[in-house]
Amino acid sequence: MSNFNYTLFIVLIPLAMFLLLGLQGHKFKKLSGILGTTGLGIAWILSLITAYQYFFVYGNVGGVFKPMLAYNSVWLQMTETLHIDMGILLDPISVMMLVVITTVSFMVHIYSNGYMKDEQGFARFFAFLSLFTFSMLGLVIATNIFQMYIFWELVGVSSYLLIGYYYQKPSAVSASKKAFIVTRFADLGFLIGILLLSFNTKTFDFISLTDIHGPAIACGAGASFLGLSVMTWSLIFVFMGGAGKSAMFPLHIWLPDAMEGPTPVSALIHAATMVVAGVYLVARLFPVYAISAPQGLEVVGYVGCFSSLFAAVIACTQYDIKRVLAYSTMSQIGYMMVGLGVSHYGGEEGLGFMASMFHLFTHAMFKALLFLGAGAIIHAVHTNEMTEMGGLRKYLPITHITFLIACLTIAGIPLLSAFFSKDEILTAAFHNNKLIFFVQLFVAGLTAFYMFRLYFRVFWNKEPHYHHTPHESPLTMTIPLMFLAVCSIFAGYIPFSQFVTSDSKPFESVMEMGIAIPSVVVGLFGILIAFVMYKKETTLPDRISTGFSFFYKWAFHKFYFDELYLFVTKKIIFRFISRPVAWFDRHIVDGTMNGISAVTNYVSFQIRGFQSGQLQQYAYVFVSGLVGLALVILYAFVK
Amino acid sequence: MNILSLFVIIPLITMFSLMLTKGFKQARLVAAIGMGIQLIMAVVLVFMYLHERNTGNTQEMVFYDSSMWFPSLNITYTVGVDGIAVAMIMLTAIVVFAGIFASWDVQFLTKEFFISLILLASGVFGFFICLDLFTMFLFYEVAVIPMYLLIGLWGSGPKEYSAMKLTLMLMGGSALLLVGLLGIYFNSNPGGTQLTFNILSISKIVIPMSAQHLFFPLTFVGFGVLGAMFPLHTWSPDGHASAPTAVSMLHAGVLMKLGGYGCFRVAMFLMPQAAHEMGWIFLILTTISVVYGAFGAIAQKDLKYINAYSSVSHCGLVLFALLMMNKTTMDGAIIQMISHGLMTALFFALIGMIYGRTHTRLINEMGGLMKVIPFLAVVYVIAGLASLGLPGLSGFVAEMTIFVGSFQHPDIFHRICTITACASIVITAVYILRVVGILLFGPINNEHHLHLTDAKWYEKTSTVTLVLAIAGIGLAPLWLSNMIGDSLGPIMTQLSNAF
Amino acid sequence: MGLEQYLLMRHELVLTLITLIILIAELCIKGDNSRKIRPFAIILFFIATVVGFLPLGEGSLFGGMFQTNGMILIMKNVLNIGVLIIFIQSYTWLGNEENKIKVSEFFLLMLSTLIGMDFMISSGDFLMFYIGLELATIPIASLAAYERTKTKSAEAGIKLILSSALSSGIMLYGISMLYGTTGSIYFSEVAKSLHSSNLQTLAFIFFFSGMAFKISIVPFHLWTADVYEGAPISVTSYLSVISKGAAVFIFVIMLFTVFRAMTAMWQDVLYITSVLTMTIGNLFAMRQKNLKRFLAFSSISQAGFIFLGMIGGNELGMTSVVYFMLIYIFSNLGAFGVVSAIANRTGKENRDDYDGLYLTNPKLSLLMMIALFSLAGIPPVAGFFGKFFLFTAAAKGGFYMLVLIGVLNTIISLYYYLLVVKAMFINKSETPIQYFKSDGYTRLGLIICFAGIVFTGLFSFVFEYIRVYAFGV
Amino acid sequence: MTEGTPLTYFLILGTIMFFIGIYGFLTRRNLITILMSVELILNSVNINFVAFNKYLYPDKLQGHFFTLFIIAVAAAEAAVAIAIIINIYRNFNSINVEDADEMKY
Amino acid sequence: MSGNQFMFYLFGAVIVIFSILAVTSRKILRAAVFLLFVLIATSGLYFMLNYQFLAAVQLTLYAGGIVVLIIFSILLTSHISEKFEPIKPQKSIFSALAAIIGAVLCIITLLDYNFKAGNAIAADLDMTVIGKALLSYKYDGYILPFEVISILLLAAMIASIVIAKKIKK
Repeated sequence: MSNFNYTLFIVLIPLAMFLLLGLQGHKFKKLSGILGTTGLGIAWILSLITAYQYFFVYGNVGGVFKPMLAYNSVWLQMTETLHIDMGILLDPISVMMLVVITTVSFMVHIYSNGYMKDEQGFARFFAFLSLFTFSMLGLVIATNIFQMYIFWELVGVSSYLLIGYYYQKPSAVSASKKAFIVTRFADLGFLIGILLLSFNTKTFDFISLTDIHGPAIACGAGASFLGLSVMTWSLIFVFMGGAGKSAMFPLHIWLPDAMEGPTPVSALIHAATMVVAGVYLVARLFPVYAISAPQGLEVVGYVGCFSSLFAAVIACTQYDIKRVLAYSTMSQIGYMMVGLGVSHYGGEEGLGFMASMFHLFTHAMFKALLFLGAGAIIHAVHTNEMTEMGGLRKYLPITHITFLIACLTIAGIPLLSAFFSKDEILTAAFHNNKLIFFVQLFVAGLTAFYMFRLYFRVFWNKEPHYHHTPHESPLTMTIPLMFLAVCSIFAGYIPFSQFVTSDSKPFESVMEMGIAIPSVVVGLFGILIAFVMYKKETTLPDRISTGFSFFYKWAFHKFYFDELYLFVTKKIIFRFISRPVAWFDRHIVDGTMNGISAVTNYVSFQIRGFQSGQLQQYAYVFVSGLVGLALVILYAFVK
Repeated sequence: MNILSLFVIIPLITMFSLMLTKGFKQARLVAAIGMGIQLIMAVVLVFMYLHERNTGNTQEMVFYDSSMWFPSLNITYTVGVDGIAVAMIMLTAIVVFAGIFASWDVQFLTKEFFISLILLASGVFGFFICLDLFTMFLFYEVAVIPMYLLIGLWGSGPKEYSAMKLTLMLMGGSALLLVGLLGIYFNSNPGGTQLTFNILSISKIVIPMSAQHLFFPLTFVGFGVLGAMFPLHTWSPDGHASAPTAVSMLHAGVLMKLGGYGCFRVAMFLMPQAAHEMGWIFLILTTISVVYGAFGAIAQKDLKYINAYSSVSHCGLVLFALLMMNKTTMDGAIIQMISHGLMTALFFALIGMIYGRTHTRLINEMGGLMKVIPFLAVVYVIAGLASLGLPGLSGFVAEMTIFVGSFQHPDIFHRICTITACASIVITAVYILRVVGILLFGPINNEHHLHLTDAKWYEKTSTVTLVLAIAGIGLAPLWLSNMIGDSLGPIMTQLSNAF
Repeated sequence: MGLEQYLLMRHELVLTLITLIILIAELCIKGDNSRKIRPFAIILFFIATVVGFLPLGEGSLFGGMFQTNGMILIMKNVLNIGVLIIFIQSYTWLGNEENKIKVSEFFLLMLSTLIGMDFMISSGDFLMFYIGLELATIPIASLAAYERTKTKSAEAGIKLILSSALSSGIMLYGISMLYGTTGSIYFSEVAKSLHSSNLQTLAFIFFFSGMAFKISIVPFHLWTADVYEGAPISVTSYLSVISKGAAVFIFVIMLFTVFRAMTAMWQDVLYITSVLTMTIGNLFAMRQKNLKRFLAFSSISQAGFIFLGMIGGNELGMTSVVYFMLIYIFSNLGAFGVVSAIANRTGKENRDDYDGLYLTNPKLSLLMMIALFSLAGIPPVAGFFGKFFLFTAAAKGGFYMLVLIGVLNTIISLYYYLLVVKAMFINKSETPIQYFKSDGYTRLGLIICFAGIVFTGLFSFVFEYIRVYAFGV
Repeated sequence: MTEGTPLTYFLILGTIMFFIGIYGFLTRRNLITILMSVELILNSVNINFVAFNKYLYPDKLQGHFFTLFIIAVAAAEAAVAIAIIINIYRNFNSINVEDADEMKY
Repeated sequence: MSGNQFMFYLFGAVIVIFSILAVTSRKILRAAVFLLFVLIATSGLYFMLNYQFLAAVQLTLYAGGIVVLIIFSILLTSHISEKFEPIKPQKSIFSALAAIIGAVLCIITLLDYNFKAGNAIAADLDMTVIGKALLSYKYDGYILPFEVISILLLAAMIASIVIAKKIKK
């Protein structure tokens, strides 16, 4: 075994950066960007080294990638068996995630140096970015589910802070609030899931939990509740947490609003890393899901499937480019969920798992690219609305090319990375669940359509009147674009099944042409439609939208989910629970207390007549009191 | 002399020195020095305690000392601490220290203010070091009564009403408590002759069940009033809202903990059988407290009210955890007390500081303060995050310990209560974020607030002390948890024998 | 029966001697110099108080009509302390122009009532008891009417004398029936012949109502407030602590010795009346604006608490009753002392007049607060200990419900005590009572009270000392 | 001597007189008449004492002496009471008990 | 009906009737005179019971002393011809009710009780016995109350003086 102690620094460097920049950032001014970037760069290099050492040097023991504890110490002892550790678990998926996170984060850091240049709170931005990176890294290397939960929450908070970066903008504030509360609600499910799980298995530890021969998985056959085993329930609850973070239906509503944050943040958090935490969570517990709670896994699959369709449909109608991308993210994560949902445990049966992780990996690259590209566009034209854009290709050449690459990638054009990953998800779906397969195929088409709708609207189409000529971004911004474009192109060639599989045993994956071809065709078809509709300015889109006016309206309004939530929170919770509770407290509970004193006062006032100042009345009370007392004592207390 | 007695003597000396001071500058300096020494003593005590334990002292209470006071009634002045008491003393010392600095600006009758404040503190310290029911009760009341003047004289809003209500309700609690204590006393030696108030001695015997059925509820409710148990919590919102900064801090931060600590140390420790039999009633009430307080907080407009209801919720969680009656939850309950003590003190400190600048506590009348008073705003956010249970801050440790522990209870009723209580973490998030959003973020909506000044050095001292403590517990909870956990042995034995 | 045995009557003899000395001195002092009698009387009485503390055995004289023991001695000493404080406190008031012609009479009457009380406490039969009681009452009535130009004072006097005449008449009727059923007026013989027949129960209740009148127990209390308000403050404090204290002492002795056989019955009586007393006293006290009247009702409610100590019938109860009375003397005299200091200076007696007092007269306010807290039973001042032990005594007898009612009543009482505290500390006033410096005697009196309030509780030897001599049913 | 008249007759007579006195105390307006009612009460007690002594315990004279002392005390009490009443008369110019209600509630 | 019985009924009737008259008469001086009759009748009872000394004291101190005192004070404070206003019926009814209930309660309880006359021999009642008892300090001796009551009388005297004393101008 190798000494992986240095991995600790991957986590600690961002933390140190956060503390440094957070507490003393105002003294560094512009330097803070460079500091933060440098720190992340070191972490990135360390991650790459870790990946190399794990995958190629030490990790593979006898054909299996063993999980390794690089570091572990007890953080909080709860019961004899349940203790929260803080540690670093290295196994294929965590190492992969380390690479993904540090890569994207590093790129975003570089990019932000340019993008955020003129912002106030420059240091604060980098501090938060570091905090986020730290939390996200902590999440992926968690050795136990509770450590994961801890960093999960931290991730949520950093996301909150970053979404609310423009804290003077009310929309940003409410978006950040919404994001936090919705995910918090989901985390409640996560927490309950953890409680149930840990109660049954008596452990938080991932290694013992996912040990397929271990006692934890065997617990699955335990007592049942409403037809599902307790284990299944607990995993469904856990998935609720994942669904919240990963913006799965119906907990997705925070994600589009989260685009209020600065664009690099959207790229890092709300596209590449944090939102896949849910996927990662399910993948982490995959053996438990697959063996003990297959129904739970089905739920994951269906939720993912529906979310991806749902999001894709909405994406087709949105005009805010970041929102389109946000729904696209949601849709793509749906894919990943589907991949997990249709997977089984072990070997080739675990194709879906592998594919899902693969897609996660490629998605991180191209989606970050898309967002950063979008950021560059916004940077150039100072608007998010695609209706106010057009013909940008000649002003922003680098952005244009990299954006096109990303669009092609997401559309699943062969030889680009997402083609491979998406294709494998579809393959796995095809073998396990035909319904999901066809839906996903359709979504693939939709994806291509809405991405190219965006592409054509922005880079081609009619050029509106710009206030000032858009210009290409500085190098600090274009370098990450180019780097990520390269990644998007070539990431697909990594033989993923050799490294990341459901049972950590490498296997050979083969491409099934019977599935690859239809998906490509569907993708191309989508591009074609988009080309027809949006290459030049036509009335076609309007006509179509009026043709399907009802459906279009619903989709445009995101199926009124925001309104529904608003109704639930504002009307039900605030007006029908909180207000009444507050009222009840003031008037009933407090009223009772005040009432007691009021009654006392009243009585006190009423009986003052006894003290009339009249001697004879006193005597009368005296005598009648005496007689009364005598009567009571003699006759009421019968001896 | 016993080191523990110093915790009462130092405040007394400080109070006497305060009487001799002239002018508010001297007074606050003396107070700060006195309570600074107290804080140092508390730290020393922690180390001494840990040293004792490490050197193999396995007594239930260390630094135990007992001297007779009223021989004929066997009332003694008995002191002794275990890990829990040490932790509570530490908490108190921190909060009082922070409280002194938070009230650096008090210039109206400064001397009297600090004397009352320190008198209150000495009551709290005395309560925690004592092991004799009589002296505990004495200190308990000593701690409660200065509240009246503190709120009435230096408070704001409907202070007279609130002060009266608070005092009377707390005294009402202590009325029930008194009967409970007497009941325990007269049942403290079945068959024997010598009755005792000594907790340790009483814990060795089994109080007859008929007595327990009568006195457990009395004692529990008695302490529960101070612990803001539903529906006896209504002193809390008004009281806190009207109290001056340091008093809110001390009261919510420390005094309310006397309730939880008392429930734990007296009601449950001495009457475990009744705790088992009757716990469910209070469990329902505390579960309601937890959720109810949180919902109540959402609808409030005044910062202090929000925090007061939040305290109801959090303190409800303390009692809730105690009633779950296993080692983990008890551990969690104590940590929750400390955690809540620190963060609510921080909250009140900040609210006071903000109020001192903006002269309003209605959140709707403020906005965008982050821009003008970034330090306070950031600390406010930290406090908020601690309150909603962010990992790395103390609240998380406490809540999670409680939830995990509670869930170990196999009974379905307890499970339902647990899950209901868990739901509070979402509601907490809602109201905390609501406040933060309105208060600190967004545009500045009141032009008077454009030129506020940020925290002064003493305000920074006050808040940073608390933040450090919160983060310290949040980041490295193990030592605290172990210190508490080691001391839970006797009560756990009591409770498990009670089955 | 040797002469030295008469030393058992030391208290009474010394007091009588002082009375005579003052009487003679009064004859010797001419005209306007009568004020000089004040320090003279105070010093004499101080000597008497000290003499009272000399150790003494127990025994009985006059064929059992006079009896004394350690407990009785303590009781007398407690009363002496109280009277000494009252003498000191009334120094200033007696110096007023209108009072100067009857200074020595004030002392004479006070001392003679004290003699009456001492005889009453020491009495071994109903006759001595009755005469002692009357001796303790009749002169007080005239003292209540002492300020004869004030209508309130006259009204207080007539209300006191007539009500007390009625009550002693009723009490005598009860005593006559006790005599009829037991054949004796001697306590020891009565105790042997009691057997809880209806007639004896009735007799007890008649007797009780007379005692209850003196202790101000509801419903026999109505005279209290008016008399307290109308009488001069010194007399009011005398009535509220000394008269009441003496009655409490003899009553507790009689309950525990004479009526021992009827314990179950008188426990019922005490139960009912103490609940009524605490509650009604509190309810009335809540609304009082005049501080003397306010303290009157507060003392009524305190009387209810005292019953809590008696009801258990145990030696702890007797200890705590005596102990409580001692503390009560300090606390109540402290409160009355402040009221009288202010009234002498400004003539103001209402609560509203006290607004903002702390800012002008901090020491007086603090003492008042401490005294009120002591009355309310707030630690660490002595009242807490007193009340706590009363409750303990009741709880020992198993009267938990009564204790609960009692402690709930302390909350109401706390409410109105806090109202005064609020007036002094919190309320603002346009025209606060101006700062003034009290003279030495006033301050001395207040300091004694302060020391008593603070230290009586904290130092347990007082309690333990009383405890040694206490006895139960 | 006492034959033919049972003790209870005396006692009933005493009781009736006692309560007549009480009634008088409760109803008369004039302070002096109230004082007279008190004398009635005391007198009825005296009858009780004397009767008990005579009928039941004639060997000792306790009731007899008690009565003696009650009479003496009653005289003293009446003297002081009358002094106060006269003082009231000076202050209020009336000895109506209902006028003496300056202090109440 | 023996003479004794007759005497008892006579005195009893006088006492009851004049008591009632004394507390109801609307002329104050008459009331005082009725009271005098009651007191005299009471002393008659004492005579009847052979307590001559007591009866004499009753006559001199009570009838002679107190009533005279009362009549003096009446003369000082009232007009003889003045008639009281009638009592409010409410007041008189309630007072009567209380008195009657009390009386009935007492009488029932008294009758309920079984008084047993001892067979003790009646003590001799000549003046020497009374005088010795009054001056005896042994059991059943009354020197102490005798002395104390002297203090009481002294105090009462001073008390009266205090009230009556006038400020010298």
